[in-house]
Amino acid sequence: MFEKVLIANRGEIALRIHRACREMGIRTVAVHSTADAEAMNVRLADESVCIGPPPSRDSYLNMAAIISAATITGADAIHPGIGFLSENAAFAQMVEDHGITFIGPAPEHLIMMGDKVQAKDAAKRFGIPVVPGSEGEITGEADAKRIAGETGYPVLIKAAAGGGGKGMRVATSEAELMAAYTMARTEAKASFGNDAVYIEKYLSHPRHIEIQIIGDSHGNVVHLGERDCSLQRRHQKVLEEAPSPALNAEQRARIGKIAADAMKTMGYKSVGTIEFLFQDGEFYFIEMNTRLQIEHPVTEMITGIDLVREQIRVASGAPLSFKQSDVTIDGHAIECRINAEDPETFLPSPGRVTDFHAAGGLGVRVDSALYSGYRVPPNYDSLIAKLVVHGRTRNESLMRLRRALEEMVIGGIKTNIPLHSRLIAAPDFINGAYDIRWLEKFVAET
Amino acid sequence: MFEKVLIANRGEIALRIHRACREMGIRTVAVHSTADAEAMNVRLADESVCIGPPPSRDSYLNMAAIISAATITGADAIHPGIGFLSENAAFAQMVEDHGITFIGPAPEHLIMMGDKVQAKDAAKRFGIPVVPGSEGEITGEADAKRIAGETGYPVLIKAAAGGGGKGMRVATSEAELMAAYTMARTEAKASFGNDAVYIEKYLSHPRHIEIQIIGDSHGNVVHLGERDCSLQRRHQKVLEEAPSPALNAEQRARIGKIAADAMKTMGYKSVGTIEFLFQDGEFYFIEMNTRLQIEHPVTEMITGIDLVREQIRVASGAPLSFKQSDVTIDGHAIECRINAEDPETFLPSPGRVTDFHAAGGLGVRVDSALYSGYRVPPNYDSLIAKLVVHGRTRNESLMRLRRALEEMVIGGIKTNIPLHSRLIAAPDFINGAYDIRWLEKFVAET
Amino acid sequence: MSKFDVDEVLVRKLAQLLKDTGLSEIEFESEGRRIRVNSGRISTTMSGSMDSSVTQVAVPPPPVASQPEGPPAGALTSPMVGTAYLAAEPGAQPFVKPGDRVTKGQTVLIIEAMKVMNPILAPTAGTVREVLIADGQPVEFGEALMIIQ
Amino acid sequence: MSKFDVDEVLVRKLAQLLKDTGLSEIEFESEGRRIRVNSGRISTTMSGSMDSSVTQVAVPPPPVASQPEGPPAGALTSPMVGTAYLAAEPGAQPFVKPGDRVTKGQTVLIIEAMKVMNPILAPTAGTVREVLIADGQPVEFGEALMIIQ
Repeated sequence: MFEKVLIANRGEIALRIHRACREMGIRTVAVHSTADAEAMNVRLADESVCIGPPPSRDSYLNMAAIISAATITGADAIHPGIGFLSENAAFAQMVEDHGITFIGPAPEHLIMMGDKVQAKDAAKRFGIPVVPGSEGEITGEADAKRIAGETGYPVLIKAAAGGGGKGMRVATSEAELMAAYTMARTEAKASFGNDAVYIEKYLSHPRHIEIQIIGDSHGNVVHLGERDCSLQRRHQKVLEEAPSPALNAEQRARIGKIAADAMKTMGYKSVGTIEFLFQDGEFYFIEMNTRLQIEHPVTEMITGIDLVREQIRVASGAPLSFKQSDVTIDGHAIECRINAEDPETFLPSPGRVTDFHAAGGLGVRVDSALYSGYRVPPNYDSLIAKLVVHGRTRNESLMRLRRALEEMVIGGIKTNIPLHSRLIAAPDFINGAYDIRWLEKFVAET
Repeated sequence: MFEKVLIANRGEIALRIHRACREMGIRTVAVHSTADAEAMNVRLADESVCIGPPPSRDSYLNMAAIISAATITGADAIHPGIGFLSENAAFAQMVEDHGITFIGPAPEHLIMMGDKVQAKDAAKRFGIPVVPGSEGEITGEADAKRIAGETGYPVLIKAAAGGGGKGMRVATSEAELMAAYTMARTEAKASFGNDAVYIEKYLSHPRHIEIQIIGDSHGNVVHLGERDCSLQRRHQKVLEEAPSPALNAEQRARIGKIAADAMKTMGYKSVGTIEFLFQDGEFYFIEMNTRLQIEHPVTEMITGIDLVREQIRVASGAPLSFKQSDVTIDGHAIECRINAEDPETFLPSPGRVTDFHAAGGLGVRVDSALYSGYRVPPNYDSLIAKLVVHGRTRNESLMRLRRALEEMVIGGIKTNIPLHSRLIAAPDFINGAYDIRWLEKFVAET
Repeated sequence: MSKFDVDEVLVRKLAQLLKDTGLSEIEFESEGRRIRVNSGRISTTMSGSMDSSVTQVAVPPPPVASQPEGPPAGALTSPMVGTAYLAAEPGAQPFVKPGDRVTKGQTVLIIEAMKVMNPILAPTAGTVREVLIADGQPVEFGEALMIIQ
Repeated sequence: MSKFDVDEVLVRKLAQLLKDTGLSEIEFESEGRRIRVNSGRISTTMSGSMDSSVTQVAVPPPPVASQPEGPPAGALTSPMVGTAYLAAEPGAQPFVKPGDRVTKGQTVLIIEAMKVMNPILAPTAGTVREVLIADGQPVEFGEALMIIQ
């Protein structure tokens, strides 16, 4: 097992990883920008190294600085966390080249799943159902017309290098196709410096269902059931729950096995998530995240498995501590992402947190690096806390979430707690009757 | 189910009960003394009533004020919490006489278990193993000599009305017996206005093991395994864990069945705890607590059962929501009682809490009514927070507890957090090798 | 945190004190609030610029939980939890009404607790300035019932 | 918390004390409460400096998270994370030592990062006042290396 792990991230996820390391008796190194000198994970770490100024490109994306920090502190592994360099194959390779373990999948798997077109091809090869559409990049207008016709309208035009909704356009008929095709390419070029786009079937009322998997370096892969992340705004997840109110045991077992078998074939050896659109009983591959997910606690609450601990164990070469038959889904869990933003306008609200009081008691978990007096820097994303509840039934966890939201106090800055309170009181949500477009409508209407 | 419950208690346990009520959709009434006007449970309650000045006898022990508060607010049930009036049969009766449900056992069971001699007789009748000794009150010096002789030295002389270690004396030989007998009687008279004492076998290295049971009004009784509460100072529990490192599955099943069967015979219909001394594989009845226990979260963490929710359900006449066969023990849990006291001198340390930051993350639960700026009043006991951790193994929860204690911040007052940190680092504790006298020695030596 | 405002009554009282005592200045601080009144009498003897001022400095209060206001002066507070009645029986004349003079020990209202009627007596002789509760209203311990001065 | 109000009796008592003793000012503080009375008499004798009635009140600082100290004046801070070397190779003469004059752009030390030796140049001409790190010491971004003035 590792002696010392460098955590190349910030905020609540850096703290989450620190906690796992402390509980495994592993010493931690926090790296931070000058803006995060007072962060809780920095204060709690065994050692800390300032790696650069506030802008991410000069600090949390500064590979040289991070690897130098690992060298001077003698860390034997680097955990990249979520975002930043976590899916950067070049970084993973550089880390390994310096004789340090990268706590994540092999670089080739980061490359494979990092490009949407490659990823879709791989998914098909491994027997994962995909959204029908173009085999790869659209070669031109004629090609676009033909494929859209075969796929059947409405169709979605998507940037190959895309993400976060950039370079995405819907065409409901051939009349709209060309305009959408051109706009998508222009946006793709602007956002990713690459105007390659592809076409796929557009689903009108899908849910976002993702399967958590974990593999080790001994060929074992296990799936830990799904998470329902359909509640999104601008393609950002807002609230996640598991099990999904829309899946039955047969569907769960089927898609779980497909995902796990695919990862076995692929030889995947870390935590990962395969995201699907789910509509009318069918699953369609969206993409694979070759890293930990922000919403991983939802799965931890219903399986009792510490995903970060297990991720570190397998990275050290240890085999998985459980088999598929050991995994049981117990009760129901919900996570609210609490952001430093205006609940009406969604504008970021950085600044000093005058009061922080976390909800407590039975079945409540708060993952947050906030403390009273902490300044939320304006340089990074607005996620400041994750409120997670667990109950024996979905209704029990809904009731628990309601009372936990009443107890949360975050003073001095605006947060989206009021949005969550309204959201969980909405009949559609209480009935589990929502798709990936529901939240946008809800926000627009209320 | 109840519409509105009055919570006749204060501090973290009042908040614990409020949470259970909120999650069941039951409205809450907080009653409080003038010293607790700013308490968190008062702020969160649907309604609050000030029932008197700071001294408990005028507020939290003021039956008339509490019942009047229930009357004017239209509460249909009263939860007495822990301590104060929770085991007061006269109060329970008075509540019922006013057509309000007392959330607890029947008054006759409060009476039966409220007197040590009666309780021991009852335990024997119900087949619960007791410490050998006098059948009842010692009638005089000759009687004392004879019984001590039959029981075998060392013997313990105990006040019949006793508790908290008052009126307790050990005699290791007949030479010491008379002095001990006289002292115990004098102390008993002084402390309880009743000099009745009895004699029992003195155990040299017992553990304190208690069995959690719950019954309903339909004749069902289930046990939820044990808690090991051997770590005590001045007969006050400091840290509790479950399962006990000292029990095996056979012993657990045996004593659990004995306890549950006894409660069935007795017709007990609420939560309750039967406390035992455990030495050399044998259990000896100490007493029964006919109420919720402070350390109930330890059992909740390993069984996944919300004891307060279930206690309220059965009080409303509903049957238990689970059978004995549904109860499974999952992993290991430990609770640290965090007191506002000097960790060296154990002197109370009331006052203003300048900073409060609860530990968070996976497997950590904090039950506390503290908040930054709250004033811990000097009028009541010093328990201010319960830090509870759960892990898949005892070692996992020990590691988790260590890192959680590192994260807890309680500023402005002294707490016993440093004692807990030292305690969990002690090899004997890590090995689970401790009895009810271990902590006193540990404190004296370090 | 309370609104930033000057207690006019207090200032007038201090001004009167300055006049009566011939003091030039009184400064008083308590619980993070500070007030200073200056008669400016000094400044008349010299450069008239100096502030003949009233300054109330709001020192940021320590982040303690806001305490409830104490009862008003002359307030009769409830000694128990219960239901307050202003008359001996429904429809009867109230024991007292604003403006009435009361003698010490006179019953001014009744509080019912646990089906027992408890007469509440005037603590001092005086005039009933205000009745703060309605007939049949539930009251808690320490709640202000009426003002007798 | 007691209502914010002045003890009138106390003020009158202090005023009397001023008169009797001929003092110009009495300030009294106890348990977070403070009172100061000033007769203004002093001004008649002295050039009317108002500061006889000016008092500093320590306002508690807001509870912000303590910020890290900035680097000292003239400090050369590290532009990168790495290992600092004061000489070109083990055993060689250091690039500079305290007291040396340096020209702008002169190499004053080396920081090794990712097996690359990065020369660190003097930002300005001046004198090396102090070398703040040891040879072979790991340094983080923004860490003060030496002072050149």
